[in-house]
Formats: sequence, C-alpha cells, structure tokens
Amino acid sequence: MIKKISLILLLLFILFVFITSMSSFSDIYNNAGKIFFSQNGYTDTGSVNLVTGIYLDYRLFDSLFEAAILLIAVSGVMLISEHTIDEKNATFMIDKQKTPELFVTFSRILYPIMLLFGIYVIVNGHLSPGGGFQGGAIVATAILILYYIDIRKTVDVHRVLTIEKFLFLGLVVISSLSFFTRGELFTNFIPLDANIEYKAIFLTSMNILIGAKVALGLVAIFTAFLKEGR
Amino acid sequence: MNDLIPTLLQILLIIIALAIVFHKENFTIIIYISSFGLVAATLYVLNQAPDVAIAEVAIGSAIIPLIYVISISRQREFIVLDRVDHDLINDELIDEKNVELYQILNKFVDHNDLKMNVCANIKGSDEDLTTDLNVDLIVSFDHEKQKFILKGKQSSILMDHLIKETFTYDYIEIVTFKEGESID
Amino acid sequence: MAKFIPILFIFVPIISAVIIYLIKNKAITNIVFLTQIILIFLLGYYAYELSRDPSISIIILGGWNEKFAISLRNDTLSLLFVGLTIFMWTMVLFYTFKTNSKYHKYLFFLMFLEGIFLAFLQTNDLFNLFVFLELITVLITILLSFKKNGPSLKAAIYYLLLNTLGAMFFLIGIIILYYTYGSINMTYLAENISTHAQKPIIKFAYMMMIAGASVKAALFPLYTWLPRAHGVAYTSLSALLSGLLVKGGLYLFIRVHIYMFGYQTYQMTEVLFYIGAITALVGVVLALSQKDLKQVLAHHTISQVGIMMMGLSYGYGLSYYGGLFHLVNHALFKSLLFLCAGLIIYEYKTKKIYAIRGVFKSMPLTSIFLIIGMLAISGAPFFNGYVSKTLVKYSFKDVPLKMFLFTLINIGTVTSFLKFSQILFGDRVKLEKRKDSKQFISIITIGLLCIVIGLFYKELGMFIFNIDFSYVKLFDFRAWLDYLIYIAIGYVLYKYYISKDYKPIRQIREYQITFETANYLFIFYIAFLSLMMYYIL
Amino acid sequence: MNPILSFIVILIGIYGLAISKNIIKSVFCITIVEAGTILLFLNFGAYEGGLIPILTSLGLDVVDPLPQALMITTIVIGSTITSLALMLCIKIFHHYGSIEWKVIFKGDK
Repeated sequence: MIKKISLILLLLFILFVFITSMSSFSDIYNNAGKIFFSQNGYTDTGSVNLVTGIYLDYRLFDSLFEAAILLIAVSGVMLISEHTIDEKNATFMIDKQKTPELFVTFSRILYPIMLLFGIYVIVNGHLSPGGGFQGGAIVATAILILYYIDIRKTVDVHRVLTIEKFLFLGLVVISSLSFFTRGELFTNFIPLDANIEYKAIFLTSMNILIGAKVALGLVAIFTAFLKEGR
Repeated sequence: MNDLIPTLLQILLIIIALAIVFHKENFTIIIYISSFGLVAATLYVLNQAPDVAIAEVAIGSAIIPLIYVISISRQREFIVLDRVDHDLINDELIDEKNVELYQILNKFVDHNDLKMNVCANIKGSDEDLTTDLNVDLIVSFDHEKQKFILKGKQSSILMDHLIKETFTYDYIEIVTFKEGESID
Repeated sequence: MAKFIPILFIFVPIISAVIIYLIKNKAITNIVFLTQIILIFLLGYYAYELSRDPSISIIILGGWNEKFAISLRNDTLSLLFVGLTIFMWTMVLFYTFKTNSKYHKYLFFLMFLEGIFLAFLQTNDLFNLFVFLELITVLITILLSFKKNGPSLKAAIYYLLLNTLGAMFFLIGIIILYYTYGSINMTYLAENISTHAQKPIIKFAYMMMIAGASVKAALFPLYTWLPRAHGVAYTSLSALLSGLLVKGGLYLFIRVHIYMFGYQTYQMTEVLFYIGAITALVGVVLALSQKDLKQVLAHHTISQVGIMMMGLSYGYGLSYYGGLFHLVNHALFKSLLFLCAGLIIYEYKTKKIYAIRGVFKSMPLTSIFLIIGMLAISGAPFFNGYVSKTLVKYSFKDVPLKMFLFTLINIGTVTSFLKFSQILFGDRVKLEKRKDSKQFISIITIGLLCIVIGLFYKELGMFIFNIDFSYVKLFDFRAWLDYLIYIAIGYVLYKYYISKDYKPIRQIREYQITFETANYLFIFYIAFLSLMMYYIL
Repeated sequence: MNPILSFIVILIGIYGLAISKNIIKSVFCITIVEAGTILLFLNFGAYEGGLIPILTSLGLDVVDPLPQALMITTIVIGSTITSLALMLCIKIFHHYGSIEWKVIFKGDK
C-alpha cells in the first residue's frame, strides 16, 4: 500500500514537472520543419503525400531499418517457436472446433474487398494517405481473414521467411541505385530535375516492395503464433 | 468548440488506459486494447495524421489484438500427451482407471482456470517434447508397477499443485525431471 | 569514394548475415571471417583517409539539407568504438565458430547485430539512433532466448520490456528537442543547444534522454536486467554483451551529455559521479555474494560501468579520458575473463565456484590468461586496468570522500577476485581434452593485448586521444604499496567473512528485484533526476 | 492542454508497469506507453494547427509531416516488440506453469 501511494506521489511529481516545463514550450516552439517540408517537399520528392515523401526519400535509411526490424522479429519469433519434432500424425483435441458458418460467409465477402483496399493503399501511397507499411498491414489482415475460412490452410512460413529476406535485399539494392545515377546514397534514383511524374516510378516500386515485405512479415508472425506448439 | 472533441476523446483514452491497468481479466483487456487503438486512431486523424491512423488501425487494433487473443488462449491450455497403450492389453482395469484419471485431471485443470488439450501420436524424447512442443504433462502406463506415470517439468508450478492434489491416489505416480545446468 | 565507407561498415555484415541465412551451406559460414577481414581493411583505409581529409567525416544520405536529412558522422570516439567492435567480434567469432546446422541462425543474428551496432555508433540523427537502439534490444533478446531454457527465456523478456521502456523515454526527449530546435541532427543540436538550454522544457528532454541511456548502461538503480541477461547467455555472447554492448548505453550517455548538451550546461557532474560511485559499490557488493562463476563476472560489469561513469561524469580532462580508456580496457579484460570462464565451465560441467578446484594444474594455459584478466580487472600495475583506474582518479584525488569510495570499490574488487581465484588451487582433476585451438587464438590475443596496453599506454594515448598520459607512472612505489595493501585487506576480508557465507551475504544473494520493483525504481530515478535538476541545482 | 493529457496516458502506462503482477499485463502497459508517446508527438505536431500534410495544391498550410513519418516507424517497432514479448510469454507459461512475475523468478539463484 505504501508502495502504491508513494508511486502515485512520484508520478504526480513528474507530471507536475512536465506541466511547469510545458509553460515555456509555446515561447520556443519551432516550425522550421513545417516550413521546409511544405515548401520543398513536393518538388524534391515528387510525392503529393508529404509523409510518404519523407519516409521514402528524406529518411529512406530509417525505413530500411524499419523493414529490418520486422525481418529480425519474424525470424526471432519463428526461431523461438520452431521445433524439430515430427508431428505429422499428431491430433489435438481443442483444435477440431469449426468456425461458424456466418463468419465463413462474411469472410469470403470481406476478403477480396480488403485485399483490394490494401493494394490501393500501397499503390497510391504517394497520392493519398497510406503507403507501403499501412497497405502491407491491411493486406496482412486480409490474408489473416483466410484463416477464418479454413484454419488448416496455413502458409509455409519458411518459404515466406526466405522471400522476405530476398525482398529486404531488393530494398537495399533499389535504394542504393541512386549512388550510380546521382552520386548520393539512399534516395530517389531519378535525377532531381526530372519530370515529377517519373519520380513516382521509384516511389511506387518502393511502396510495393515494402508493402509485400510488411504483409509477408505480419502473416509469418501470425502463422508462427497459430502454429506455436502444434 | 473545435478543441472539445479531441479533449473529450483524450479523456476517454485515459479512462480506457485506466481500465486496462486495473482490470483483472485478460480477455476483457483485449477488447479494451482494441478500442484503445481505435480511439487513438481517431485522435491521430484529429491531429491531422491520417497516415499514422491507417497504420494504427491496421496494426494496433486488428493484428496486435488477434495476436493477444492467440497468445492468451495458448496460456489457458494444459497440454497433455496421451501415451497409454490402449490396444496392447485389453485390460478393463486400465480403461476404468484411465477414465478416473481423466476426471481427476479435469478437476485439477478447472481448478486452475485452464483448459485441457489432449494430444496423441507424437514421437520424440520426453525432454524435447516438453521444451520444444510445450507439452505440460505426459501420461503413460507402467505395466509392471500397474501405475499411471505422469511426467512433467520440475520448474512448472502446476506440477507442484498436481502433486499436492494426487498424492492420495495409489495408482498415480508423478515423475518430474529437472532441467540440466547449461554449460555453453 | 572514401567518404562512403561508413555505409559499407553497416551493410557488409548485414548482407553477409542474410547470405548465411539464405544459403544454408556449412561451407558458406566461413564468410564471416572474410567479412571481418574486409571490415578491418576498410577501417584502416578509412582512418588513413580521414586523417588526411577531415571533411569526409560526415555523409548526408540523399544529399538533402543536413538539418532534415539523416547523416552519418565519424569522429575519434566513434572510430574508437568501431575499431573495438570489429576487434571484439573477430575474437568472439574465433571463439565460437562451429559449423552445425542450427548454428547458421545464430551467426545470422550475430552478424546482423554487428552491422546494427556499427550503424548505431556512426549515426548522427537522433531518431535513427532510437531505431537502432530498438533493433539492438530486439536482436539481443533473440540471441538471449536462443537456448530456450527457463532462465534464458525470463532473462530475455525482462531485458526486452525494461529496455523498451527506456527507449520510449529516450523518444520523449527526441520529441521535445525536435519541436524546440526544429531538427534532430545531433551536430546541429550541439551547435545550437545553448540558445534555449536553460528553458525548463529542454531540461525535461535532457532528463528523459539521460534516463533512457541509464537503462541501457545499467546504472544504479536500473541495473537489474544486466546480471540476469549476462549470466545466462552463451559464453561468447556474454563476452560480447559485457565487453561491448553494455557500453552502448555509455556511448549514448557520452553523446547526449557531453557532445550534444555539453557537460557544463546543467552542472550535473556531482550527481552523475555519485550515481556512478553507488553503481560501482552495489555491483561489487553483489559480486562478493555470488556463487556462480558467470554471475560474479556479470555483477562485476555493473561495478566497472560505475567506475567508467565516475570518470566520464567529469566530461573533460584526464578523468574523462581515463573513463574512456577504462571502457576499452574493460572490454578486453572482461571478455578475456568470460571466455576463460566459459572454457572452465565447459570442462568442469558446472558453474559453482565451490565445486571447481584445481584449474591451474589441469588447465594451465587457460588459467594463466585467467590470472592476467584478474590482475587487469583489479588494477595491478603493468596491466591495462591499472592505467585507466589511475587516470579516473586524477580529478578527485584531493577529495577525501570520493577517494574513500574509490578505495572501497578497489578493495571489493580485489576481494571478490580472491574468492574467484580459489578455483585455481587444488589438485589436478581428470578432464577430457578437446582440441579446439581456435578458442585459444582469441584468448591469447586478448590477453597479450591487455599486457601491451598496460605497458605502452603513453604512445596509445597520444595516438588515439592526442592526450598525454604520462601522469600514470609504472614504477610508482605508492601504487604498488596500495595494491599490496588492497590484497592484504581483501585476503583478510575473504578469509574471515566472505568465505564463511554468513547470513547477510546469503540474504544479499537471494534478494530478488522483481520487474515491478525495477519499474518503480525507474520512476524513482526519474523523479530523483528532476528533483535534482529543477529544485536543487 | 492536449500534450499534458497525452503525458498522463504515458504515466498511467508506467504506473501499470510498476503494479502489474503478470507478464501479459506488462506487455499491455508497454503498448499504452507507446501509444501515449505517439499521441504526444502528434499533439506537438498539430500545436500550431494546419491541414493534413497532403499537398493537393501548392501553398497549403499543412502540419509538420516529419513526426508522422517517424511515428509510423514507431508503430511498426512497437508491434514487433509486442509480438516478440508475447511469443516469449507463451514459452514461459509452458515452462513455469504461470506468467506471474513472482512465480517465474521464485527459484532464482
């Protein structure tokens, strides 16, 4: 009890410090980034959606390692859950339950719509809200709906892992192509003064690659959880 | 007026967060976590960040809660590997006691808020099965001693409870094996 | 062309890791040695080019305005760390290299970690730093849980959750800095920090970042994850974690406290010094009570981090460089100790100190290097530990309280290694010899380096830091006498108190800090820092 | 006002971490801390007001897009950490028979 009360007091003290220091925040608020990106963002990156422009161009290095962290986490989750025991004929009592018919029917209707929406979000990442990460997550959700329809139809996780690693190598290669065309690393490989329409080639291809990687990664994580200990 | 809705939603978010912290039942918390994600996503949109909101809705309130569901339901399982040879000897005594054993186990599992998941037909050494495949208990029948032998990990607290509950039955013997000290 | 070598530092190990994973061939795992050779050549070439043309130290990725783009920057500090990283990884790979089927996955994570750690050292962007911090956390968690037994799993989850919380606090600091300076480029921030530095909100950001770095660096009272994690991992991984990766937190601390904010901005020297001293004392006391060979070494890492912190807190002069030098030296002798202990544990098949006897007669070569490591860590003259410990003392040699604390820490270290050295005595034990000369290559190299640094520290100091280390004298009668007195006191302490295993020692050993308490201590630490920063200083 | 409310969410998460008895509760609380941090970042971003950072026509007054790009990264990082922690959690449950912190650290040392 003493612990809880002292905890609350300490937290209130930290909150008090934060509130008192917030009063000086509005004096020194700095909007340099806002001005810079709204003036140069479109012409530099060729992306209407400034967020996509940032994570695919100004901060492509971050996004590469964001893809890497997903790759590592998927391999790690698989590593922790995998086993060498032969369990081909194994039967589990609980897993024989059937999904209700209503769910299955709805899932069948929902699945293509979600897939389409995900692909739309990926491909139009530079024009409207969305992009590789978000679209990839939506596609992953769509694929997960398939598990409602038939739980036994799981993907081969090891193949997914291999494909994912190739996609990561592809990402590294495409993002470093700019070194040969422009002499700068990790940016759009199409020259700066080129038509803005052409820059979309890079943006779209990167979005598709990232989307595929994220979707595969999330599906692999989910499948690893589903198969864990089975 | 413009600030009212975001402020109200933030207060709602705080309430949900408090509910998550103080609620005891894990399955209920998943619903809260999902709605926490949705409210947070709405707030992201109100803070002019639709991209982040899409990411949050897809990941934070769809995939992550699903993983939580699977993870928690896996933590409610008590996996029992059945290795009793039913076919070799058609001894009625074994079957009778087997049924009784399963009733005991069921009672024990209910007592601990778990679900029993019985599996069969898996080959492999006991230690590999328990470490890699999460088998909690291996049931087999020793014909010489005429006893059921239940094997499990010594580190598991459930085995301690099981020993306490079953030491009165003379046809059940519990064997626990210790994890070796790792020398790598 | 030489400008882009830092990128290669990052991607050569990562790509070799992915190749090892994709081509599941036993022969292909030898690629790791090729990678290390390439990295060593690149480092030599880059250091040479950098000394001729300092302008190549910064790469702006994408060539955008440097205020908003990610850039990589190398200076003496980061190059020192890069060199240390490559050296340590080479040694550990020699020690641990096998070609079995499960092993290529271990190598995949290990090599990926090398690339990420090198990236972490070189990046000049705060958010990028955060991403690498999280990646390092995730990778170490996976490597820790590789054994899949109980202790390693719980160590892994403890490590993951506590360090994630620390990284989240670091992120809060980044947020505030971005909105007040308009950039998260560390060079830009270092140049402009003085404009708003006295505003309370910037103090808040500083505090959050120091708290985040403290979790990574395992300072008191946030050290609780370290002994669990370092005690249960594979020996090679323990050597890496204790020798190098725990310094990631100190590196973060140096970057934030000294490079970005400047050490005299907030006058935190005294506070940080005492935090370091308490860390060192607690580490020593805990190490004295342990019975497990690896746990003793893991707890000593805490105390040595404390000593480094005592030096680094000054931020300038010989003490600061002493702290940095101690960081390098600790990487060497701690990994040496861990690797030797790993061999002993493998041969004796137990970790208990009281169960191992007669190492000197049955494993002479290993025990010679074990003795070198023990002499180095306890600060005997002619070894590298002596040099850096003497340097750390420089700034507070006239302050009695601080000297008293430092002497206590030294006596504790000597005592616990007297306890440790009991495994050497006794009769010969029959052991089955295994023929793995590769492991001895790494042990011999590190051991000899300990002695070489202990003898030629002046030249090294001039070469790396451009600082004169001649304050330290090898033939200093006072230092010799001090060391002998420490040994005498330590022996008495060991003989009449520690070896009896009295009740207080048992209680210290068995006392558990649970995860909730660790978080409570974390909150307490932040409240303490804010109290210090806002109301006392 | 809004940044302070976001900070309260973070503090609630930390409070939960300091009183949570089992692992899964701690993972929930980490999620809360993370969402609070993201919200704090975006609150600051919209501090001066502005429109969604999509330049449908030039010269719009948009909010700062950089934090949004950073936050997407943070969400992905958070999800990976959650999934890793939950997988460890399952393994720990089947090893110790419980996910209470007290129980799993009982037999230490």
